[in-house]
Amino acid sequence: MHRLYPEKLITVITSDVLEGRLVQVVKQRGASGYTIFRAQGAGSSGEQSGMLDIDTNIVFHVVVPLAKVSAMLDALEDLARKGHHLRVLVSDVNVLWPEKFE
Amino acid sequence: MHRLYPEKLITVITSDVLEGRLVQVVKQRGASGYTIFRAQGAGSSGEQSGMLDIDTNIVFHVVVPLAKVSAMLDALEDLARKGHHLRVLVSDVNVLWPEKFE
Amino acid sequence: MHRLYPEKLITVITSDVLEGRLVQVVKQRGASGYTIFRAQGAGSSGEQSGMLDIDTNIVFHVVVPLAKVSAMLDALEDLARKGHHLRVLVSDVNVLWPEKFE
Amino acid sequence: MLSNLLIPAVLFFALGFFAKLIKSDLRFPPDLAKALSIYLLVAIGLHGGYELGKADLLTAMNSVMWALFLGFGMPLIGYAILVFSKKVDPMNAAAIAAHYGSVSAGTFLTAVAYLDSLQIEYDSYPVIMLAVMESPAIVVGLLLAAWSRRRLAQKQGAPQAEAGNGDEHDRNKLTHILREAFTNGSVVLLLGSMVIGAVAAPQSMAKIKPFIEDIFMGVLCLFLLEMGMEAARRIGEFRRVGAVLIVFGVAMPVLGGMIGTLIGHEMLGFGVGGTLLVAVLAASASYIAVPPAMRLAVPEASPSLYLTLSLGVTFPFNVVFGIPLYHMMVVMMVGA
Amino acid sequence: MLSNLLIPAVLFFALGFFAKLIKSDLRFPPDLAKALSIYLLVAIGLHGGYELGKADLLTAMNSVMWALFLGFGMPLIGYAILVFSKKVDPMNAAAIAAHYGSVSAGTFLTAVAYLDSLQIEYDSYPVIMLAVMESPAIVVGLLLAAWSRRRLAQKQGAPQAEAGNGDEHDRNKLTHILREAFTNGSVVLLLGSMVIGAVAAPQSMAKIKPFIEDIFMGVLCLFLLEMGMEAARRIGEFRRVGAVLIVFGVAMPVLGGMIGTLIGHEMLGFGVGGTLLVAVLAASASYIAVPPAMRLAVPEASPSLYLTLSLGVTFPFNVVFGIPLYHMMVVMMVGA
Amino acid sequence: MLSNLLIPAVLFFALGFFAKLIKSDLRFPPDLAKALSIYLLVAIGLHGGYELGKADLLTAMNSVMWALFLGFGMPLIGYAILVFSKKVDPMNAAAIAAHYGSVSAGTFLTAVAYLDSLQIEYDSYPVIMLAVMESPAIVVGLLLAAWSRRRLAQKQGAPQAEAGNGDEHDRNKLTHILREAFTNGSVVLLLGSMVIGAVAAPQSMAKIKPFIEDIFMGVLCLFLLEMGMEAARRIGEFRRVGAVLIVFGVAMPVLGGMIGTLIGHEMLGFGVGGTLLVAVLAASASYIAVPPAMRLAVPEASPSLYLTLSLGVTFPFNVVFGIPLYHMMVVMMVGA
Ligand SMILES: Nc1ncnc2c1ncn2[C@@H]1O[C@H](COP(=O)(O)O)[C@@H](O)[C@H]1O
Ligand SMILES: Nc1ncnc2c1ncn2[C@@H]1O[C@H](COP(=O)(O)O)[C@@H](O)[C@H]1O
Ligand SMILES: Nc1ncnc2c1ncn2[C@@H]1O[C@H](COP(=O)(O)O)[C@@H](O)[C@H]1O
Ligand code: NA
Ligand code: NA
Ligand code: NA
Repeated sequence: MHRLYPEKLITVITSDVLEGRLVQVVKQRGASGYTIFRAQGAGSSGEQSGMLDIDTNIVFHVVVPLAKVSAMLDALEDLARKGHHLRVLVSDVNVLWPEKFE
Repeated sequence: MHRLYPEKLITVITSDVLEGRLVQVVKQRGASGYTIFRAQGAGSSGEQSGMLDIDTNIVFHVVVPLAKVSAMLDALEDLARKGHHLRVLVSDVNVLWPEKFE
Repeated sequence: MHRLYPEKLITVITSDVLEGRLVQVVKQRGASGYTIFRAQGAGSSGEQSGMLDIDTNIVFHVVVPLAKVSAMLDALEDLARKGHHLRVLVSDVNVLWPEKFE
Repeated sequence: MLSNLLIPAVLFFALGFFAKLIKSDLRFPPDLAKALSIYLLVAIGLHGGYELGKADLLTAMNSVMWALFLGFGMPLIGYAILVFSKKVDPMNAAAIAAHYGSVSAGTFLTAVAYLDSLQIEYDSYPVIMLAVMESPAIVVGLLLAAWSRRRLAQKQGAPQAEAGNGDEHDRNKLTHILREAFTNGSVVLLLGSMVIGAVAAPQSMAKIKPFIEDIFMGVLCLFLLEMGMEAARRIGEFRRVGAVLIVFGVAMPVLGGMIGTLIGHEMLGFGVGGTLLVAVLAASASYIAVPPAMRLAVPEASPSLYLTLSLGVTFPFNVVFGIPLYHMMVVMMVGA
Repeated sequence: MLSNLLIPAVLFFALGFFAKLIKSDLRFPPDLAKALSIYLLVAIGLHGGYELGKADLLTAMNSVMWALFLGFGMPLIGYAILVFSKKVDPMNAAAIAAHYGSVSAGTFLTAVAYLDSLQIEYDSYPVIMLAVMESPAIVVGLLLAAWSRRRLAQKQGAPQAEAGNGDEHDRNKLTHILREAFTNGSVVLLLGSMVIGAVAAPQSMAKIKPFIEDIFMGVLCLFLLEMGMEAARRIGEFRRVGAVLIVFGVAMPVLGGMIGTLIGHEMLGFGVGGTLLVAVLAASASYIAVPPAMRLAVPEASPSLYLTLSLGVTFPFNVVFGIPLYHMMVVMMVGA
Repeated sequence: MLSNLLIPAVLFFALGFFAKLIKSDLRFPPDLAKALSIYLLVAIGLHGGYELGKADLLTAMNSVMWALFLGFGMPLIGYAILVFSKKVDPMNAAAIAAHYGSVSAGTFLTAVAYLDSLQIEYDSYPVIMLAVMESPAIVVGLLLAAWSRRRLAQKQGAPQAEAGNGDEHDRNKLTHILREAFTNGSVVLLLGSMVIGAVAAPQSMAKIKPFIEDIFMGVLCLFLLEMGMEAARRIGEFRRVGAVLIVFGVAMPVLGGMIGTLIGHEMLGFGVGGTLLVAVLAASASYIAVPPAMRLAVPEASPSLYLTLSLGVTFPFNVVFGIPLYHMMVVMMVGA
């Protein structure tokens, strides 16, 4: 499958309320875009039922070339250092048309 | 990327109706939490339009350390043995702050 | 984990409007099913707020055995050649009960 | 029948059905569909409870008793027919049968709209019966399934792993079954709203009236529009279900309609309107409360079988043909 | 114009716009936005159909004919202007032009609220025209695109792979285009509700009235609140679209308003109210039915171009400035 | 208290609470929950603005002044108590305290339903106060947090990285805080609707009336049903929160009720109804506008602490016990 190119998918699970901040991070670090899912869930801060704004989780996906992963993680660590609850996952993906995700 | 730690993401696709059971499984096997998405879809049991409770799929995500994967899969196989329709995927993820997902 | 079998997860991010076409592709290429999430996002064609049908993204997941990946990607490239905006990711997953995803 | 087809609610059902048939990309947001059914359950409950508060206690008790009779009885009849037909295994028979003991609020409300459009009066007791009929059907469905499961295990010689603990285990199971039947979301919503409607102070109920009455018919239209699409989606499954079961999905409501007519007229002494509503209660099959309960507790049964029958066959049949048919039956019996 | 700004619907549009401008985190749940527009389509349809049932057949036919004329004609004018301007390629011109043949229900309803607030009477025929105008615009848009696509292919010398099969292929394409135009979700919803409104028994329509009339204006306010946010979101795209196109997005509705005024007054003989509504029909651009149809069938065109023009330029212009402007034009012509 | 329990809104709250207690699988679609609260904010805002338009300007100004007093004052009292109790650190104290300066629209509306059911008249000024009270609490909460953060940094010896730029930095921060407080989604919606209600032409407001009045009580019931489930969900967190804080969650509203009663009667000269509403404004804690603001701007504080207190303790306490209790207090003071 020579037409697929390896990149990284960064997944951030956090509160709806932080959507704006994450969008900022993505834009500043030059990702080509992002995708947001609303989700329910539970973790150390209890159940997030999705009913109130404050109770809704977002799952934030950004696909970036390998070269940009580190800067993105730095920015996320900054946010966490200020006290925000984030969960961050990084996984391997292969993209068709890598120029789209530059 | 020395700061990332390998774990596993277990994905379960099934009916909305089983949400409670899956939460139980996750809690009993000591995962740190879970995330739930509502989704539409189609498979061997036809189209799930998401309109009625009975027609809605959930996609259930649990991130666990490698050591806990096996127990979690056992529990899911138990559920399937009782006749419930589950689809289970396991994939590799790397987490920032692994202590969060213990 | 001898009970897990490697397959591929194909993820397509595109407009709600293309749902029908993607379902067709999946059915023609013989996948066992698909899962659809609605999502917001932003990319080269601006913000997709999810408010209007035309403004809503879907994230389309299909799990297929390795043998079927190539045909599926061909079909997606066909769609893109007609001018449709698609983003396509392929990643590794391991499935329990691979016969379900045949 | 023609007059039935001039009721907006029925027409919207037809529109939804038609939209899917012509492969329109008309789509309902999932949360709207769920919101509409929450609204309908609350509105029916409040309305029923309010009527109950003003009702003649003896007739009310009598109605509840006959509702329980229908709720327990119809699944037994359905199970017997299905097992006898040999087209499905006992677990599927139990799950399908349970749906016919319960009721479809959408069908009931369409019947109410039908009566309204013909300006036929009706008693308020059937609303109470509706609220009562969800749980018994679930209970009897689960019991039938448990019984079939045990019989299967015995046949296969090997006692099931879980079936080993004997009596005490069985008692646990029963409590569990009763708990599932009464904590079911729509049962709680319907019965809860009914209690609220019955106990709430009349002057504060007056403030809710516009919400549960004025906009009711419009919400029902939207709901049936969506259900029309759902029903049409099931048509693709007809082949899988097979002709015998499809015949069951039409015959069972007709049988139910006859039993309901008898009970409504002979046992409860209702007029044409009330009797028709009892007939519809007996004839209709649940697609809100029972399917999730079955999916959870009878995982061995196939959802596509019971959903196709309830949503794809019995529901459209009742809405389009059943109601005027039962009306004819009632008129013949009551002689009005 | 001042009086326009005292209409709650317009004010809510402004509030939504303002909220996004000041970067408020105000958010609408996506399914609510979609539910509101389903409600509006159903309510307009039922209302229009009900009026149609009581309408003078000849005037109705005449209105429908002129609606078709507008639906087919406006895109042709728009296409000509756009191709002539040389700012966009033919595919984009076709897709953009299609939007101006269709109508924006939100703009139309704001105009109705405007007339209500000035206590000006209006004819009911424009509602019928509204329902008729969605599909022709889609058809002509798809035809213009097909034609441009073929011309492009011819220019490039090499016939397109798909364009090879000749005549039979073309006929298939046309059926396909017509099917897409009439199975479009909002077209089905609007026309379907209209038919239901026309054929349903009057006494059962009475039961739906509160749902489609009493709460209508409130729902419209919420919808315009949301559309205000949508419109403001598009402002960031203005630079990408360019000044010439933005001028088009303002000039095209003004031209449409003039044509509509002529047709409403001269051809259909309506009063001030009715003529204003026809002007608004001609002036407004679709953002519900046409964009998905174009996205699907004209993938070569850029959604951000046609959405920014329709939602970000023409819609706000019409709601805030256009309606009072067309009112002035109508008054000058009718002389009232 | 008994009469309180016969109000449908309160009963629906109890039903939601009960449903979660018995572990029912009753579920609300998330977008419905959010839609209900958008509706309530818009309806309150329009209603309040409309009243404001007709209000006596002096009394209105006076009410607004006292609303600001409560909005700024209650958090200071709460903060002092919490810091003094030593059960939470200053950052958590600031975040929790902010909630008590703001108001819970759900509690306020339940109090209105309570008054309606007892047929007690009430002034319209408290609605204006409600709309005014969201922002000050957010501002003072953010200021308290900034102050605590700086004190913590000083204690720890090392100046915080961000705290280094001195005065200009502080001024930026303040503007930032004010911006966050006034661009908060629910603040914009509430104040915006209020302005619209005040400036819109009366005859067009009449068209919206059925939407914001007739169906209001029913929507409130659905909303409280959902909030009952939310409140019950928090019970599991009680252990984590600890007894002292739970006592705070009950004592703080009682204190607020007393202060509100004083202000309503002595300072504003309202009757029993109006005074009760002011008491409820002072007693209730926000769960819509303030929590997201705190989560964003005071990330160091734990959401599960402030949400459990506001939603799990104070809200149910107020709805079930608080309102009749404050009523008693008001009656004792007013002497009616
Ligand atoms: N780098 C990215 N990571 C994740 N999702 C993306 C990315 N870029 C674009 N998307 C998604 O793909 C959709 C379409 O992108 P585009 O065609 O560039 O407008 C966007 O609305 C996003 O939801
Ligand atoms: N082990 C896990 N797997 C998947 N999602 C998780 C896990 N733990 C937490 N989450 C998600 O992360 C959100 C925030 O977690 P927390 O900050 O621990 O409350 C939760 O509401 C879940 O949606
Ligand atoms: N090949 C597949 N890829 C992704 N999702 C699938 C696939 N097959 C089934 N699903 C999802 O799993 C659900 C249940 O599948 P089934 O039990 O086969 O009906 C479907 O409704 C889909 O959402
Ligand atoms: Na039945
Ligand atoms: Na037009
Ligand atoms: Na307060």
